[in-house]
Parts: sequence; structure tokens; C-alpha cells
Amino acid sequence: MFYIYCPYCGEHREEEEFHPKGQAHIERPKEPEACSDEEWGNYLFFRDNPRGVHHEMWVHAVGCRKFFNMTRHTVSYEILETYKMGEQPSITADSQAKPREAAAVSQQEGVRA
Amino acid sequence: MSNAATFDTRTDTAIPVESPLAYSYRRSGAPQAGGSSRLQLRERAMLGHLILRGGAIVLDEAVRDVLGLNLPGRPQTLVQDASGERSIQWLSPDEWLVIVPGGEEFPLETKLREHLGSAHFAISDVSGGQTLLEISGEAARELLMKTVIYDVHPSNFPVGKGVTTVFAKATTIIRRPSEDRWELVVRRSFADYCYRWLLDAGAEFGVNVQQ
Amino acid sequence: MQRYSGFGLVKHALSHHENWERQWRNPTPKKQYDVIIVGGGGHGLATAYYLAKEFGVKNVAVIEKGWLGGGNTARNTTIVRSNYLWDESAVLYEHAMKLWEGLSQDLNYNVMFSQRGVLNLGHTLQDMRDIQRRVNANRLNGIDGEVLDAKGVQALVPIMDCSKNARYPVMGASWQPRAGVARHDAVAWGYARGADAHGVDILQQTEVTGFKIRDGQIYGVHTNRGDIEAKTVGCVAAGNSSVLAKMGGFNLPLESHPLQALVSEPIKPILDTVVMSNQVHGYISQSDKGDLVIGAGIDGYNGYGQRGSYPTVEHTLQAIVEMFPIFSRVRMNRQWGGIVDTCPDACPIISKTPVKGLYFNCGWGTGGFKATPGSGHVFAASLAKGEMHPIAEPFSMFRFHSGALIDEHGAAGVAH
Amino acid sequence: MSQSKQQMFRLNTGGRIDRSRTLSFTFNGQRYQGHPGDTLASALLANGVDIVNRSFKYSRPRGIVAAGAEEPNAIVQLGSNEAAQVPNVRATQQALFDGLTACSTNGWPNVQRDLMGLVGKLGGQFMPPGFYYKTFMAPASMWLTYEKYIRKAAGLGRSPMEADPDSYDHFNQHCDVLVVGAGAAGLAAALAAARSGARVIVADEQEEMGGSLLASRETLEGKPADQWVARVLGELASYENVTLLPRTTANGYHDHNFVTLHERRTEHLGDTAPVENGHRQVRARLHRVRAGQVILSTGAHERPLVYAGNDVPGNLLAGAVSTYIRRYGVAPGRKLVLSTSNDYGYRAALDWKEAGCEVVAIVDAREAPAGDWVDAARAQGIKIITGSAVIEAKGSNRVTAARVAKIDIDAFKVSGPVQELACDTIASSGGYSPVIHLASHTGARPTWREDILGFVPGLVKGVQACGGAKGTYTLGDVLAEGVEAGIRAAATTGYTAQTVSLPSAERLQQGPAVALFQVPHEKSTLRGPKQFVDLQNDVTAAGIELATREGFESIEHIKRYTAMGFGTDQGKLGNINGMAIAARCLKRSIPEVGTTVFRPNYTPVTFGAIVGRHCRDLFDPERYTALHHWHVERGAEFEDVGQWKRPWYYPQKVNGKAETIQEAVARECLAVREKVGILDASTLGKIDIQGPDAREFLARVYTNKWEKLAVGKCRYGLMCKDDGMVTDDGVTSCLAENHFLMTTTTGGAAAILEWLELWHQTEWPELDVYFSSVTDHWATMTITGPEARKLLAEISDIDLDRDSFKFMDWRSGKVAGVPARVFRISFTGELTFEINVQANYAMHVWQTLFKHGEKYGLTPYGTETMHVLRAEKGFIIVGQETDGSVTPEDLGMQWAIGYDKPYSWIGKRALTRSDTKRENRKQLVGLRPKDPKVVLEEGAQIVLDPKHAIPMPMVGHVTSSYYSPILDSGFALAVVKGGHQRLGETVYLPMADGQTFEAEIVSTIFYDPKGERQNV
Repeated sequence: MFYIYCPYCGEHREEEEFHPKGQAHIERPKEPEACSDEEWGNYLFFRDNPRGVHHEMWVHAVGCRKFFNMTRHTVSYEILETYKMGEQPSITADSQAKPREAAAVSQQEGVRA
Repeated sequence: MSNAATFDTRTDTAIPVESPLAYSYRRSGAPQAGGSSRLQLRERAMLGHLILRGGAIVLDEAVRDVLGLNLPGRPQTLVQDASGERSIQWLSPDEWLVIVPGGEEFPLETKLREHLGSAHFAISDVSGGQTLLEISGEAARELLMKTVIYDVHPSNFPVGKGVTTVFAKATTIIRRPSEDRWELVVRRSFADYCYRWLLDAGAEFGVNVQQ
Repeated sequence: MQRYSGFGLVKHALSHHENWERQWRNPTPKKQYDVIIVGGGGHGLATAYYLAKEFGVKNVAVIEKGWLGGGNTARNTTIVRSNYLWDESAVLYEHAMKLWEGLSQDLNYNVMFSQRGVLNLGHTLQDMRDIQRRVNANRLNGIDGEVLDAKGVQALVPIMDCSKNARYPVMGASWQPRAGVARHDAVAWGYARGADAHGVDILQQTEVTGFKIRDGQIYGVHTNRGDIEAKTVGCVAAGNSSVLAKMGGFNLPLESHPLQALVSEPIKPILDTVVMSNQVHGYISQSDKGDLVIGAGIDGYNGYGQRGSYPTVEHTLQAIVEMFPIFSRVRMNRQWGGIVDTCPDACPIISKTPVKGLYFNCGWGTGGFKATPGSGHVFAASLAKGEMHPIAEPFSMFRFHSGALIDEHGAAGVAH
Repeated sequence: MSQSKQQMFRLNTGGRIDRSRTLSFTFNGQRYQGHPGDTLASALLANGVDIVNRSFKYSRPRGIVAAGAEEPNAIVQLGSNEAAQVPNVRATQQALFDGLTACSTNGWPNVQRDLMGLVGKLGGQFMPPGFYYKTFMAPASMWLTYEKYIRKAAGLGRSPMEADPDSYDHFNQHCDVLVVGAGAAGLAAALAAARSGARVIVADEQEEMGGSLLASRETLEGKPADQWVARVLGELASYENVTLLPRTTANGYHDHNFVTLHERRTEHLGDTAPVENGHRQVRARLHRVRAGQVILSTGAHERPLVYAGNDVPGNLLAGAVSTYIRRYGVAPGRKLVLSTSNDYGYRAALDWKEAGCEVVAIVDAREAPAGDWVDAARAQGIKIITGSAVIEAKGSNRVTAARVAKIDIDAFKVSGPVQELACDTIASSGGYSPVIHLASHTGARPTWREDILGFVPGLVKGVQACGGAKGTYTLGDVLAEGVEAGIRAAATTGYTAQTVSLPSAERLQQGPAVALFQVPHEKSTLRGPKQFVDLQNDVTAAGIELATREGFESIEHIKRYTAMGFGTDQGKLGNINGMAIAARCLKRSIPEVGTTVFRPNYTPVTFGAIVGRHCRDLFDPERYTALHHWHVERGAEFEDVGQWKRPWYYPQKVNGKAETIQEAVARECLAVREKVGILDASTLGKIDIQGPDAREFLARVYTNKWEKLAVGKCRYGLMCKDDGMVTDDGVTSCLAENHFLMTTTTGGAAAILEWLELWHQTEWPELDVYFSSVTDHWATMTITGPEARKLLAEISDIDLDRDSFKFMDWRSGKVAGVPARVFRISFTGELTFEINVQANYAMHVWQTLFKHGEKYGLTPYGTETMHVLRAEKGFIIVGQETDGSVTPEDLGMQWAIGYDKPYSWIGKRALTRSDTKRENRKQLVGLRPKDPKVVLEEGAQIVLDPKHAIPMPMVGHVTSSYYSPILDSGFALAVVKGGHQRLGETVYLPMADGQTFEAEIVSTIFYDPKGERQNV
């Protein structure tokens, strides 16, 4: 069960307080009317669903009720970072090597009751 | 003016009121464990509850001037006045819970709105929608450990902290106004469930319910 | 193929079981096949089996990165039913059901398909409306089923709490007598043995690392054991479908989620039917070994870890004990997780793709096992002809562009 | 030995049992005696009970082989009465208590003489692995019949048939360091961590903490090791930052250091929890621990050797023999033969000898064993047979002799003559397997270490293993590793731990062990007598060999084909041996065959403990309105709507007899249509929306227009998802220019609030608007019917004049002396006022309404009547008329769609997709049954040609159907393909009972089509 650092509450909280909201950084087309059925369908339904580093949106439903983003490994389930809505991830599938450690430390080792 | 409607939902004429636990007392009673009790439970009903929304910078001055309290900017903090009767609690970066003695909420809202003028903010009166349960006694923390998933150990939950978290299968706000006292802010419609849960989980400690 | 029978068993016993043949070969990959199936689970093996047996395509390879039948086939709760709401899915699952009914004999492998019946409980007025709607539709589609009231449910499952003082009292249920359970591993092994006997190469420990595509047409796959050529490639990779699609250069409307299940310790037989409930959210049956086989819900986040979160297990067991208070002192032995690829409309994708010759069969979510024979059969037909089988037609991935979704959430609300 | 009631195998001295007190217990109907400190297993051995069970498949007699969690055989049914039954209790882990009642789970007519045993004897060879798959296929119709008999053999224990009298708890724990296992390593680690001030939890599965030290022949600081244990436990107990949890098993290790601990609080006291000062104690507690660091000091399980007849009672693990002697003061036999591949096994022989019993011989697979314990054995004059092993145990109900021979391990054959040694006990040791279960729960793959012939845990972040769990077995090193782990764990969680001075342990010389798993036999594995690998599932070496012959090459395949490791012991004893055998058959190395993945639970956990308090009345919250009490006293029947309990209808007693739902609903409907009714509508979701951009926001989330809605006005709104499908509806009122009150469906309230926040926080943060739930703050009372205005006028100061307070207006004022907002909206089609007051005043206002309402015939009505009335008006219920596949246009609600709104509101684009533009989509229509007496079934399917063969094409279904008292006829709402173009057409509804109903497609509005009544 995940232990999630809420970027707004500034502390780790139990997964039960959160709801996953699917892939992050999906923007609604600015001009929906200009979209083809295909483009609109892609926005609505088609997803990356990677095996590995994934950027997803969560909401601190039982807490501050804020939506935020999370970079998480979908196999190890390790949370590499969480960041506020509107911010960009510092860790991606490509640029993973170094910051991964740092982030992992703050998310994992730093856990203190 | 913020151009929002304000509405005093209270009346000073003597009208019988029913707290969210009124039905629960009738249904489940109010156990008196007496001397052997390691757990006290008490509802503080009919208080004034306001939800304050807006930017911290916008609200801070108004709250200080009107309520005489500093708006807690740090997450999970609870600020009270000397009497402990008035408090304001951080709920989210743009949301605070103000609890004041019953009847004070409307004048307070009005004053805040005057003070805030045309700034962007929101104040919602939720006094009828929630109630406050006080838990004290040596077994209080054990009871909470059975109930909420949040870490209530003193090292993580010092006096002056308040969080919104999972209470059994409901949501509550849990606060620690003083060393030996915990407060739960529960929604009216969930109050009976929470009450029955607390009696059930607390039974082994012997519960005293003060009405 | 060495035929199995009671007599054969006795014969082998007398020769100390020293003469049993391999159930399938362990061949080295050929350079080229007519059809490559990516994914050696139940669906993939069934596809290969029917390709070779029914559609005369015998030069087939099944490529499996792990061991055959090791994915969701080995991890599901083995429920088989066809009482789906919408015509499109009802036809598909009933097609599977009819194949289930002769499968052991067809494969000469006892998959222990046991038609002990499935109850879908209703606890609210809307539950009952949905149940009536579904059962009426099933009946007119030629699928067996009836609506039971609480008394009828109690009569079928005496140990269930059907009293009014339950939190969500049982108001009734839909009952499909022909539904039931099957031995999941045996399904994969039976299809593997059958496919192998028809000349299909099952390549285990072989991982597809990419597709060979030239001007929009596929002509082979890269694997960790070298390139293998084929002009027709069918991907049946369940939870890993999105990963394969990416290799093909497109996305799918899929999310891969953990789906958990658990079993109790074996106890003496006490529950003969399969019981499912959306409202309290749990489902349960008892295996021939005596374990209570219990399905939990899907975890909301994407996960390839074959692990889910603990609260899902808690909530499921709460539901089970709510329905069966006497199980409170029974003990949970083991829990595990699978990776389910879920579609927005809770219906599968059996489809052509933007790449010519590359087909996908995925998105079965929590309903894959029960469809195994039907899925394999219609997919095989489509691969053999190069045109989608009429039953598969509505399940094109492009329905998510046109909007022609087949929303089975009502019927598939609970993981199964 | 059934007459032996005087514990004839109990030693006169030694052990940690309290001989001064005697406990009596019953096993299979026989009364026996034991002592406090006994487990059920040690007490049974003390009384010479050899056969404790019958095996699952072959019904062979089985005895106790181990002393802990790894025991595969001694699985018993516990419980002195029906409600107290517990299936599958492991006798080696069940503390003895006075009056304990247990019996074997298999065996008929009894475990001593079992008829199925014959079947096993004769039929054994006809039941190889996978035999089910190869038989019972013909005829197809017979499988269920075959299966009925197969199922008879299923299961170990049985479920109780009565509800559980006990209660269970969850405990949410958080700590810096969780230590799992309080043996030498664990205690050392806990000590180091605790002294640093870190919050430490120590969990140990046994009755007493101390692990192997409680029964060790080794000394610490020259004194018996258990003295050091006592001292350390004393110190730990004195720390406020330490929690000691004995009888507590870490059963599951989940992500991010979340570990579940199963604490058995009363199972050592009785089969139901004792009552203490009026309160029944909690039987078990599930600790949900979030730990900063986890230390796995779970030790190692001894691995038995696999030889013929190794399942006959009297075959034990060497370590178990020592444990029974040293910890429980029981010698499980008289004459011992020890078969070992390593030095550790020798301890059993030494303990046995010191207990005053006869050691016939130590049979050591090594040519030249050397080491301190070997020397000690020689010094004791114990006969040591080298280069050999016990290749077969003789005996049926108890070992009578061991067949011993020289073996060639590499060639896997017996290489010398066989001698038979008379004995009643055979102890075997094949070395140790670290307990890696918890580590592998996290998904971390274990790694094989050739030097210790075992898997060691693969580790994820935040966890470390030490001692036996890591493959370290020498006491001195174990302690050192523990301390090191403790210090590191404390440091990682931000504490500074100073090192701990270790007690001095003896440094023993040990010779290398030899890799021996399956012992060769004169006959081939397939032809020879059975050699058991997994005792609980009757998996034999021959079975594994057969599986590999049939092409099952991955260990996962082999496990599934043979069922190895699927028992309640999860293969703690057998799995490694099984892998080794598979490796031999496949001519591969053990790691090549594959590692096994253990899943939670480490040992089984009571459902009740996992459920905790979330059962019975507390299974799920019941949400009540402020008026709930009134509804209950009025005898309302309730409907579950989400978590709410809503009055469904109010049956009245008519001359002593309660109304049926039909009678009650008819009465309630007419009361509303003809007089006035009242509904508790408090459950509707209410969201307070404030901010200068509130109006713009509404325009984006609703399908209809909002820019012109004036203060004091209300408007109905329809909400879609961006796929164009209807998801919610409700009335939103303009309270002030920047202030709106939105109502949502009862079930949708929470989801809609989150939906609004989602769009505000992620897509439109630039809009200045805030949302707050005020659902519980307001109580909502709907008075509706021709007399509504008169009634309200009596107790309100609001000007109710039809022209000043128009339909779709709201006003504020006082009702029954209470400040109220009154909304003139209508869901019934009648003149309606929705009175909203602060919930604390609700009961007063409600009762005042009734005081004044009687003369107007004020009648409370429930959700059923509400549904009838709204359906008569063609008003939809989201979730009933819609199912996630219905657009506003399908509902014929174009009037609520602002096609030309400037912003492309949520759902708009999707409405023009090729499929949503389709002509023949299912559209909402009314259905009038040809026979007015007919009330169509909700969910009934609609067809155009009822004579069509099955499958019969369906064009839609009935979404709502009721009897209308005011129209005195049945009527329905339905969705029909192209329905809007089919008004007047006849459709058919073929029902299950064979009859087919006819109905005409009509408008959805059945009553007061002009909508005059709400405007009176």
C-alpha cells in the first residue's frame, strides 16, 4: 500500500486518503470543435499506459482535496516524485538515472513516524 | 462587496434544536462506565462552523483583525484563542475551518466580508452540517489508533495540529487542542455511524458519554 | 498425440508412469511462420489451436516471454458465465460458453468445466432493475437465466445471510445455471497440448522486443532469440498489450490495473454455486480442493507489479463476511494479483490496427478467462481470413473514435 | 498408546513448561493432560499420540514433523462448540489451554483406522499428478457427477455453521523500525534501535520471544542463552518507545514498508475470547504498520531430507526433536536414528542422548564429517555411519526401522549394501532455508547462494535482513548482524544509535555441509516407494519427475501441476527440495529452474481479523437526515440510496393490517395530486458556489445556458462527461450575482464536487470560483400539492403570492420561526415549495408543518411515490433513465442544450461524433400499455416482432414503470431505437412467463402536459 507525499499537505499520507485519476498532463483540446472524431477519441480514451516510469494524476480526496501529479514506476511501484498541478516532472523515463536516487530517498528512506 | 448572499440561519427566538447526535442518544444511549472509565466522549453541539476559502495573503489580515487570530499558513495547523472557544484550522492551501461559539458565526461572516471587500474569497456557513466530538481519557489515543489511519503518536501529532483523514469508513477532521483532549469534526449525516463506531471500539476501555 | 482416458491412466500406472509423453514440445524457432501469436496465455493458445485445427493454418508460432499460461490465466478466479447485457457481448460470451460445454472432449483434456451456476446478487432497487433488464435481454438472446427473489436466493445458498437486517439486504439475484467455473491452468495446458499436436510451435522464454514493419505492413517480430518473420501477427498479451502497441507505434484505449484475488485454507465443501455482488463488492466460489476462491476489486492505479493494495483485500473480505457471517473464523491462506488491461467501456478489443497485418485481442479487463474459447475462436477466424469475424466486428479499437462504445459497466461492475 | 494418559514421553526435567500445573484437553475424543507452556503438538507427543491426521490425497497416517509454522501435517479442527469452531489450526502453533478440544481434519471412520487409507494404498499409483486432467471426460454429461464425489474428499477442517461470537480490531501503527522475529538477531537489532530513541515495534509469532535461543544448547556469556533473552526483553519492555508484540505474525509485506501483523490476543486462553470486566476481549488484532525501516530477522527453516517413507509418523526434523526436548521437555520417541548432511543436525542426537534416550546411530551423508558437535557425538560414544543416509523408513503407523546405505550423491544412486536399524524415530536435516517469504511479498526476487544451499531475500528499499533470514547461522555472527541492522535502521530514520556490546558466544568449529535433497533409493524414483516432498498435498519426488517428463519445466508449472507448495504451509518445508528434484530431472541448476515467489500470508489469517470492526452494524456507514428519527417512528420502510437511508414509503395500519407498498404508494400519490404531501429531500447534494466566475463555470459544466439567470431565480441543469453522456442533473439557484447554490443527485453529490474541483484545478484555474459542500448543513423539506401554498402561508412570513413568488423563484424568510430559503421548483408537477433550513432546526419545522398540515391532509411520502409522480411528468432519474450511454438529445432534452454557447462546454464536442449523430439511437419515450391494468416490468426488453425466432432483435427496454393512481393505469418510460420518430407505434414486450405485452409509444409526459398545476 502506497505512502504518498502530498505536495500541498507537505507530508506522507496513507494511500487510503487518495484517489488515482489516471494519466497526468492530458490537456483538453483548446478548440474541441476543430478536432476530428479521431483526435477527440484520442483525448478521451487513448492512453500511454507504460510499463515503467509513469506520470499520473492523483487527488488527496480525504485530505486537502487537491489534485496533484506523481511520477511512479508501474512495476516496482516506487514513487519517484510528486509535484503540484501545473508543474512539470523532474524525472522522466529518459532522464531517470541520478535524480531518481535523490527523489527516492526523500520519498522512502526519509519516512519517519 | 463580494456580491455573495449572506443568510443568518439561526434565530434567537427559543426554537427547539436537535444536534446531529440527538437520534443516536435515543437509539444507542449514552453509556456511563463510571469509575472504571478510561475514555470520555462529549459532543459539543451547535457551535458555529465556517468554511473560509481564498488566498492566504488575502485572508490573513482580515482574520487577524476580525477574529484576532493568525491565519495558520502552515499545513495541518490549528490556532485557538486564549479561551479555546474560537479556533481556525488549515484544511488546504486555500481553505480553512473556523469554529466559534454558536451564534457568532454570522456576525463573524459579515465582518469578514466587509473587511475583505471585493477580494476573491468565499465563506460558507456549515454550522448545521457538522458537529464536534471531544475525546479524552487515558485510552483516547488507543481508541484513535483503532479508528483513524493517521499517525496520532505525540511525536507526529503534537498539540495544535489538525488533519482531515479516514475515520473507519468515513471522513473526519481530527484535532489536538490540548495535551489530554482530542476533537473530531464529523459530518452530520455520518455522526451516528461515528458514534456507534466509537462506542463499539471503546467498549473495552469503558466509555463515559457526557451529555 | 497420446490420448488420455481412464483406461490409459491404468495402463500407465502399471508401467509406473514411465511412458507418458511430453504434453507439448520445446521447439527452436523457425525463421518464418504464416501467423505469429504474441502471448502464450489461454487466449493466445486457444487462437493458435483453432487456427491450426479449424482454419487450416498450421504454420503458427506462439511466442511467450515467460511460461505458457503464466499470466492472468494462472491468476484468475475461474468464473465462466455469458449473461452479459448488450447484444454484442452476449453473443461473444455465449459463443464462448457453447465451446466451453464441449471443451474437455474437444481437447481430450479435462478442464473441469463445472456448470454449478452463478448468482449475481441485487441489493438495491436499481440493482434489481438492472438484473431484470439483463435477464430479459439474455432470454431473448437465447442465453439461460432467471430472476430470483430473496427467498429463491436463500434456497440456493442456505448459508448466506439473506435477512433484512443486513446492511444491504439481498433483494434478489440473477441466476445463470449454465455458468460455473473451470480449472484455469488446465485450460492453458489443454490448448497448448492441442495446438502442439496440430503442429503449432510454442516458444516459451521468448520475448518480442519489436515489430518489423515496412510501409504500414508488418512482416515479422524481433525477439530475444532472433527475428521471426510472419505477415500476420496477432497480439494477445493482456496486461502488456499497451507495451506491444507502443512497439507498433500507436496507443490503445487501455489501462493496466492490478486485480487481486485470494483463497482461504481448504475447508470441507459448503458452497456449491458462484456468488457475486456488485453492491457489497465481492464474489466467491469454492474449488474442488476446498479453498474458498475470492475475488477482490481492481486497484485504481496503473500497475504491472502483479501486486495490489491491501485495503482492496480488506474491503473484499468485509463483503464476504457480510454475506457469509459464518466465514468469520475461516482463515485466508494466500493472496495474489494479476495485471488486467481495462477498456473505458469494460468490453474487449478484437481488432485490426493502424498497422496492416497486425491484430490485437486485448482489453478483457476482469472478464477474460470466461471468454477464452470464444475469444480464441473468433480471433483465429479473423486472422485466417484477414477480415474480422462478425462476432468480433463490434469490438474494433476504432469504436473509441466513433463513439460506438459497448458499455458493460453495469454488468461488469464487479471484478470477475 | 491410547491408554497412555500420564504423558509417558514427558521428560522429568528440563523445558520451559510449568510442571506444577496440569491442563487437560481432548483430542479425537480422548482426554489427555499437558502443562502450561506446551503447544498442542508437544502435549500430543508427550502423550505418545503418533497419528494426528490423514493425508489429503492418499489418506496416509501422518504425525508431527516440525515444531513451528512450517508444520505440514498437524492440522486440526479446534473448538468445543459450534460457534467456536476454527478450521485448520496448526497444532505446533496452538498454545495448550485447559479444556482445549480438537480433532483431526481427515480420516473416516477415524484417524487410526481410515478406510480412505485403503483407497490411498491401492489407488495411489492411479493418482499421479494431473490425473484429473486425463480422466473423467466421458461422457461429458457425467463430469458434475464425478465431481460430486471428488469434492467429498476436499478440504481439511470445516467452517463453523454459526456466527462468530468474537470481535476483532485493527490497529494503525506507525514506527521508525519494525523488527520481525525476536530471535537472537531480532533482539540484538531491537536493542540497538531502541537505545537510539527510535520508535520500535518488535513482533514475534511465538508464545514467548527468544526464538531458537529458548531451546539452544549454546551459551551466551557462558550462561544459558535464555538468560540473555530475559535480560534484553526486560530492557526493551522498560522503553516507552518500544512496543513488544508476542503471538504476533507478520503475515504480509506490502508496498512502501506497509506490514500487516496478526496478533492473536486470546487464542492461547480459549477457543472464544474471555470476558473481562463485562467486555468480551478482542480475539485478534490486525496491526496495520507503516514502518520507516523493516528488519527481517525471521530466521531459517530446517530442510528435511526426502527419502522413502519419510511421511510415516516418527519422521521428524532434527531441529524439531531438539526443540521438543529442550523447550517442552518431551522426547518424541525412544530410539533415534539421525540422518544429516551437516553439523547442525548433530545437536538433535546430543540432546536426545542427554535426555536419556538411545541414539541408534547418526547417519551422515558426508565421507569425513568433522566439527565440534561431531566430536561431541563421538565423545558420547554415538555410532556415526558416514557417506550414508537413511534411504527408507519402515513402518506404517509409526517408524519401526530405518534402512541405511552408502549413497553416491553425484551419481544419485545407492552405492553400498543396505542395513536395517530398528528405531521408532528418524530425525533428518538437510540444512536450512532462510525464511524469505516476507521479502518476496514485495516482489523482490530472492537469490540462490550455493555456499549455504539456500535462497536469501532480495531486498527493496527500506528493508534489511539479518541472521538466519540472511543465511547466517553462527550465533556470534547472527548477533553482530542484528546489532548492525538495528543501528543502520535507526540511523536511516534519523536517530543516532551507539553500538551495543555483544554477549560472548562460543566459537564452534563446523565442517562444510553437503548438498543433499532427495536421497537415492535402490529402485528408481518412479518405481520405488513414495518419497514425499510436500507432505500436506501428498506431492512426491516421483510426481515432480513425472511433471518434468511431461514437459512442465518451469518451477511455476511444476508447482501447479503437482500442487506443490499450495498447502496451508505454503511449501515451507518442501519447495526447495522440490526445486532441487526438478533441477536434477531437468539437468539444470536450482536457480535455472527458477525461484519460487511466496505470496501473503506467511501463515493463514482469520477473516475476522482482516475484517476488523467493519462488519454487522458497522459494515458500511448509514447516512441519516436530520429527520431520520421521525421516519423511523412513523414506521417508514427505507430504501438504500448510496449510503443514505431514505424513506421508501410509509405503510399505515389500516384496521390493524399494514398497507402493502402498492396501497401505501397509491395513497401517497393521490394525497400529493389532490391535497398536499411532504418529502424529506435533505439527501440531495448541495454545493455552495461563490466567485465572480461562478456563472461562467456553470456555463461550462452544464449543457444549458446560465448567463441570464437572475438573482432570485432557479434553473434545472444537465451535466455531461466529455464523452457527451449524461452524468448528473439538478436545480441550481442564483443567490447573488457571484453566488449560486447547486443541487446534485443524492448518489452523485461527492463525485460532482470532486468533478467541479477537477476542472477548476486542472483546466480552468484562471476562473475565480470556490466550491464547498453544504449538503449536511441544510435540511430540505418538499411540500407539494394543491394545498401547499395554504399550508406554508400559515407558518411563513414569505409573500407566497403566485405572481410575486413565481415558479422557479426562490425566496428567504421565516418558516415556523426559523430562517429558511424556500425554492418554488417542482419534481412532481404540482405546486411545490422546497423549504431549506439549518439542519438543527429541521425537526421543529417538520413537526410544525404537520401540526398545521393535518387539516390539509398533509401526507408524508417516500422515494417510491416521488418516482411515480416524477415519471407521470416525464422527469428523468439519472442512473435509471440513463446508464452512461445516453446523451441529452437521446432524452429529448434539446431544450436544455445551449448549442450556441461561446465556450465548448463539457460534452458538446462528443455529441457530433458519427455514432452520437446516429438516427436510430435509443431515445427516451413514454409507453402506454394497451391494457391499462398492466404494469410493465422495469427492465423488460422491447421488440418490434414478437414472433421472431430467438435471438430476437431488441430495440430498447423499459427504464421506469409504475401504476398511476391518478390515471388509474400503468405507464412507463423507456428507451427505444429511433423512438422520437415512432410516436404512436406499437411495440411488444415478451416476458419470461411466455406472455407478451403490447404498448404504444407516447410522449413521456402522462399528466398535466401543459404544466399548469405547478403554476397555480
